[in-house]
Amino acid sequence: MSLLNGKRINGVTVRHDKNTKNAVTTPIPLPQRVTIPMQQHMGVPCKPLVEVGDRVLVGQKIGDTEHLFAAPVHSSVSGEVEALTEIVLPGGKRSQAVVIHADGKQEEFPHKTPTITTAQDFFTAVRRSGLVGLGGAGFPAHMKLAYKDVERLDTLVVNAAECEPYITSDYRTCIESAEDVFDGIEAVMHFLGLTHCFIGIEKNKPEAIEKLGKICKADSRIRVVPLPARYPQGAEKVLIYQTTGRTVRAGSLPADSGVMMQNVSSIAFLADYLRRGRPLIERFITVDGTAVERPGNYSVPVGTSIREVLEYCGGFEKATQILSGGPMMGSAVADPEMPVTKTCNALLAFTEPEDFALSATDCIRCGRCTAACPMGLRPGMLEDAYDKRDTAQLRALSVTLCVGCGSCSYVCPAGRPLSQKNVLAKDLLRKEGN
Amino acid sequence: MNEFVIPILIFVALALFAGLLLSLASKLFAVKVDTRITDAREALPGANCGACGYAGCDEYAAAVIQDEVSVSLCVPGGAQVAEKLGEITGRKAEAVIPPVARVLCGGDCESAKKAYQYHGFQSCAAAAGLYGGDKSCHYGCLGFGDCVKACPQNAISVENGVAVVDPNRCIGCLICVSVCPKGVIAPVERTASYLVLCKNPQRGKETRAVCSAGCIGCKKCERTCPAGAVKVTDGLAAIDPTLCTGCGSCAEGCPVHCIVKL
Amino acid sequence: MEALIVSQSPHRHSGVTTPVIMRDVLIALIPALIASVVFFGPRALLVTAVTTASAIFFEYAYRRLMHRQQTVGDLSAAVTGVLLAFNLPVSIPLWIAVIGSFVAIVVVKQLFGGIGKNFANPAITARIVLMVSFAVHMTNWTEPFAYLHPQAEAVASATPLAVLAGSEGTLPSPLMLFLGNCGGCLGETSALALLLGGAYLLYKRVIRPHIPLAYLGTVALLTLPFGVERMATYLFSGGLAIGAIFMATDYTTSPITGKGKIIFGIGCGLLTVLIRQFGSYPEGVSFSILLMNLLVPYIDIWTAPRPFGLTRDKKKKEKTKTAVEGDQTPIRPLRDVLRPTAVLCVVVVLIAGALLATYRVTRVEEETGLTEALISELTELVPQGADWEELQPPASPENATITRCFGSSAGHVYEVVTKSYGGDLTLLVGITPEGVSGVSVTETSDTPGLGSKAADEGFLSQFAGRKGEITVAKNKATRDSDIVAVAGATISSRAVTTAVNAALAADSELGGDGE
Amino acid sequence: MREMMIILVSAVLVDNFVLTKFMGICPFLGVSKKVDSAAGMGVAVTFVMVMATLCTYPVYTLLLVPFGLQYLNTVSFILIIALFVQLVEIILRRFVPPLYQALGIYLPLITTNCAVLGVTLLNITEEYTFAQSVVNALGAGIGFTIALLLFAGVRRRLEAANPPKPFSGMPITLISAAIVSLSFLGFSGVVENLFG
Amino acid sequence: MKNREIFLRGLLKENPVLVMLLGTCPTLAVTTMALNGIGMGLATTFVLLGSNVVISLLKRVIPKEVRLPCYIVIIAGFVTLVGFLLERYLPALNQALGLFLSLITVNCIILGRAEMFASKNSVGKSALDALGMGFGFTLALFCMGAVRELIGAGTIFGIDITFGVLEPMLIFILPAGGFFVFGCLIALVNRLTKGRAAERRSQADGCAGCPAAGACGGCEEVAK
Repeated sequence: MSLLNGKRINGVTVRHDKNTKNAVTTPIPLPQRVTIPMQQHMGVPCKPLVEVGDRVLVGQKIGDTEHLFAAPVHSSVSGEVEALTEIVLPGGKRSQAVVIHADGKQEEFPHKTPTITTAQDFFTAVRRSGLVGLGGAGFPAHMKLAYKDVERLDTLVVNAAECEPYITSDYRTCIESAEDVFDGIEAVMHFLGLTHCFIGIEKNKPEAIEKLGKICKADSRIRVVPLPARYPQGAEKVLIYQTTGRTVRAGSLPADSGVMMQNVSSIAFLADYLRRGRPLIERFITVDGTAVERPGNYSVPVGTSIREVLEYCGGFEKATQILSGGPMMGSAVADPEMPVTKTCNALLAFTEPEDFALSATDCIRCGRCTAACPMGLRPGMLEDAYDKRDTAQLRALSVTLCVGCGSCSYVCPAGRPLSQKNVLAKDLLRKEGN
Repeated sequence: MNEFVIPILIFVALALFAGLLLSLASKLFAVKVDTRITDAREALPGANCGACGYAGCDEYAAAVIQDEVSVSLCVPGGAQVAEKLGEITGRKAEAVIPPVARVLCGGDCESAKKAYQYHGFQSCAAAAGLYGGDKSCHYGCLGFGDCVKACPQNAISVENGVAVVDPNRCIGCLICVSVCPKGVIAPVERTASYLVLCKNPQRGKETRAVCSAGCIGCKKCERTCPAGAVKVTDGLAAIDPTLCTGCGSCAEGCPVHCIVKL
Repeated sequence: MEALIVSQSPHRHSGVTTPVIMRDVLIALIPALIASVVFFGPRALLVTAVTTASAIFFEYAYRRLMHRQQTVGDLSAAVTGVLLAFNLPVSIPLWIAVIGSFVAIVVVKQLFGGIGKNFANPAITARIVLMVSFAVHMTNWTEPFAYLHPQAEAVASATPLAVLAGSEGTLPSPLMLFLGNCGGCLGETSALALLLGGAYLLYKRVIRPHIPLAYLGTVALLTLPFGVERMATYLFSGGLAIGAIFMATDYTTSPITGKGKIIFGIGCGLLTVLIRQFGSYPEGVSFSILLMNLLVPYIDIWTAPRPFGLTRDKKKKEKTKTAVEGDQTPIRPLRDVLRPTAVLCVVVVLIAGALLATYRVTRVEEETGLTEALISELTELVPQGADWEELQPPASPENATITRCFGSSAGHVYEVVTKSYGGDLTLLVGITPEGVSGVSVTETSDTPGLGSKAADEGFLSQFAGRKGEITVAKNKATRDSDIVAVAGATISSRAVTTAVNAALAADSELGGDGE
Repeated sequence: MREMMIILVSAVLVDNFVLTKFMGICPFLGVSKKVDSAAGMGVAVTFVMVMATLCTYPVYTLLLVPFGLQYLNTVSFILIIALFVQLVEIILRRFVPPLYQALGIYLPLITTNCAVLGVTLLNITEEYTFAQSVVNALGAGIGFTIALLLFAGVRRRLEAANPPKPFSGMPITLISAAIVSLSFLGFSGVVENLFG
Repeated sequence: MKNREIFLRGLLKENPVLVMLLGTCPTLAVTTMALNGIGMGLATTFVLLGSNVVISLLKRVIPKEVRLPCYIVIIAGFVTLVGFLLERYLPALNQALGLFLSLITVNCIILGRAEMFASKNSVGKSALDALGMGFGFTLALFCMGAVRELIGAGTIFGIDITFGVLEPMLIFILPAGGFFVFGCLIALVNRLTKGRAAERRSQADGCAGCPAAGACGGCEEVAK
């Protein structure tokens, strides 16, 4: 971590495994059908606007809700609505989904390029584009713009750190659509009246740093900040601190300290949307892992089943574990028929899970977890407090600050499920009404 | 002689000084303490199980005396604690028969199918966080023993993948009901003789696909029950203990044998 | 394609597990093991093997007996075994080493619940238990390379620390000390081997440098005023090297955060110097580490890391002013005040009266001077001495004071008080015309097990029949006026001798031998 | 002055009242569960020890010795201590409730505390002067408090330990006390040499 | 309760030292030798018997305000009595017990039994209870003394049984050994009485076991 702005933030060194660095993003063949879930974002689920039998075009809105805290969903194929089913989301909740049978014509819906003059227009345009945080969190992008006193925002931080192993989709965005990134930054800074912008990229991506640096030289307000390759560099509070030196106080939003953070792919998509008005209907994902014969970066229409994508890359038969996202924070896939959603930035298939032989033994108080935690918490004591269901102690140790990066479980010599229990501890506090 | 008298005099003086000082002080500075609270606290079992809804016996004792709260809230204490509290506060003790906690799921390892191989750590709450648990049926007991750890009376054990409650150990504090992430544990009257071990409201075809011991809502039990105690509401049978005569015809009739004699 | 494997994130692990760490520690201990075999011969290997094997066996047996998950696989028992072996002299009887392993593994670690649950360092505590229980065996140092010429009878040499603390012996040069060519426990002498091991541990990130640097730094700083050469001797002698690198850095018994480790190291350094400089035990390392182990819970609280972005909001101390109103019932004089006081008086008077009466009955004539017990003791020291009477104690020499003197038909007995290692030492010295007829120690505050050894008959009987000035020799009596000091307790032995000499001088001054 | 220091430091470290002289073990084991209750008990015991010495020493030298009643010292000392402790408790309960809340509950425990009576009797057997016995009482109290706080820290660690069933509770606490008293052995001999 | 029950209870089921955890100070301090253990045990039994009898005699007479001082003076009286007897007839034991002889006054067992039993029961029962508790105490001290002496000094009642082969571990004579043996003995008793003692003892930690429970007001804090 750069020592220039004071406190060194904890973290762990993780093997990068960026094998698909140089794989150019290529589209996969059109699937026969797609299943578009109504809940692909954090917030209120959408309601389907189409019935069985309707004909939909590519990019046509098929689900929305009047709530602000939601992102509309659009069809990624042209075809006929086959069925309205239900799928189980990774967190265990269920969500409605629209199954569309693709007719292969891929007829585009007549998109209008949005005309934007005021910040409010910009806000409604972004909401209409269906854009959510593409880093994996899925926070509706426009919500960050709808902050109560937007004037306090003065800085945009672009997250291109991509500290998860294997994933290179953001890296490819920096290389393949660097101009879009620049235009996107200019648009955001223009409409929100921001004064400067930082792009955080880990040092293990020199070409991206050099390319973006060259392009962004045009605007002096933008600065590319190379950061040490140390997990979890991409965590929101960590990256903001490393690039702008501002500490986001506990329990407050980044916007409270005048900063807005966006993933580099979100910014690139925003630029493309402002030009063509085409909503978010496809994702650039990295497909890799020990079971995949043809690892690489692919652009996949939202709703394609995971099985189809992996079969195309020759990684389905031998896979015993499939992850959606990276090995550190990604979620394991239970049903391969589950569709690829807006928030998925990678699919990894393994012949055998990496931490297969691990079984939990007694904690030896070695302090490695405390040294690894970027949020300065004490995972060992948090686990004790959770085992005793001692909510007062959990609050005293501020478990709510845990960002779930998994560094503690990664380094624990006894293989104890530390970050896993923090998730349950936060549920316990929420159930008790913290 | 004086060698005998003088020490005695010294001690008399000392005793006088002590006696006077002490009795005066204890009288002048006495402090009023409501002894009834301490008596009430003595009467309570002291397990701090919280079944009465208060954070432990001390609070419940104070509540009984000061806020005139009902004397028969102490479930583990049962009737006899209620009586004692009644005497102390002079209020009548209503009879209280604690319910029994029951796990409404019969889907053990053989009958229930698994959606995936769970490799996380042994906790229902943890497994429930991954697609609702490793069982294909979303309403069944996951069998990782969160309730076993939480039960103060060690009345619950996991047998063949499903949690089972031992009725004579269960004191009806119902801590397990709130701990279970799948909400599959429910209070059942102690007098009930038959029980439907399933909570899956899905239609027969879907239930049968995920578990061979799940209630498929075929309404056979509803028809065969002479006392009309069984009612099938949206795909799930339920027995009303007050009407049930314990004849057991519903149990024989059930094609999937998910109705069990207690 | 059967069901996929699903678990919570993260799905990757660093690979560094407890057995891997403990294996690295064992590897780091190999240089010290080689050094111990080089300096002290193959028996060092035997002692290490026995200690480690018994440590592993005790852990295995305990876990089986208590039906608990078997943890022998994590090699922590092996590490404790080896470390304990390095804290024992090479000449240690094997059964004591096995007792040491039992104490370390069962009592200090497993009884508390196994790895991670004990608050005291097993090897250090076991060393102290053995040091206190079998002081002689634990302080029986052998010279390096003594095993090469087995026929020479084993000569007990003093460790550099003991020499520093006062007993005679040549002080090896700091270089020799650094290499390990000096007396001491089998694994602790060679600082070079230990530093090599320490470097390996630092490289493999098994330990962090905070504790060793803070510990050795503090000791160096505190001993610098005595001169660099003296500081080097201090640093490389005794158990400091093994203590700072291997013992103090034991995960379970040292603080978690970096700041905490530094405080821990400084604390250990201070205590080590304090105990080595002033304490009665020559080796201060084990005590200082154990004492700091006790403070670890508090250090962990003081140096807890502050969560990111959490500003220190002053905890508002809610003042619960529970007003307590007095019980204003009127004081009924008779019932409330007089009756209790009267009862108390009666009780006290009764008791005091009874005691007075019984005291008068069982009064023991407290005549000053000689009770039967004292007379029996005196005749023990001066056989056939009869009709004892107390005399005026003669003038006492400068290093001892003669508090009482008794004369009898056959000789005199002098009660002498002199300063010894742990404090005052009082003796009764019987002197007859033939010379010293008997010596008995009435009160010693020397270290139990070490200095107190100078009070048993074996050592005191050497004084019998001596007339002239008595001198103390280390191992063999070279001059005829010599007596052999107790191994490891030279200071106490010398104190007893000065007392006897003082008695002899006082007796001759009293006009020859008794009438 | 040197004499005072020796008494003070030896009472605190070397022959610590709890760990080497074995006095006051009951409250030592009972109250050291929580750090603040340990501190409360420590302060209360030190306060009572010093006050008890202030009361008992003059009674002994002025009343008992002239009349040759030394053998009655136990009875009179314990009477005075009991009287004193109960008085303090009553006054505290009435006038300073928060302090009573924190300290008061330990006061009755102190009357039956061997250390308090032990200190007063020790002052007599060691033939200390009045000033020396007060210093000794102070040292004893501080030593008691240090041992209590040290042990409270250890017991915090014990909460995480899981000893076998028969050893859980008091036996494991006693074994920890054994290790703590072992560490205090290290201080033997330090006092005399420290002050020359 | 039948009389025999009162007496037997004191020996093992409710042994004052190993179960109720009272009187730990003398138990650790004096038991370096089995003989001292027995001596202390008998002296305490004598005082306990005397004080229990006298207190149960006077139980209606002594008013609430001065209860504690009266009890303590009675107990101290008996202790001094024992002191005279020992000084006169067993000087060696007196020398060995030393300060702890007069510390019997504050021994938690005596005040505890006085508060909890003697002040509520008849003289006969109190005497029996005193004997039961006294012998229980002596038994416990004897065990402690025997173990510490055997391992620590290799002697039984002073007779050397190591025949020069076995070497005693001196640590058992030191305070550390005392704590350790005491802990192991309690664990043994827990094991024997199969946990029943464990429940009562966990209470013993709290107010119920504390001798001054009667005298002190709200003692919930101490329990927690």
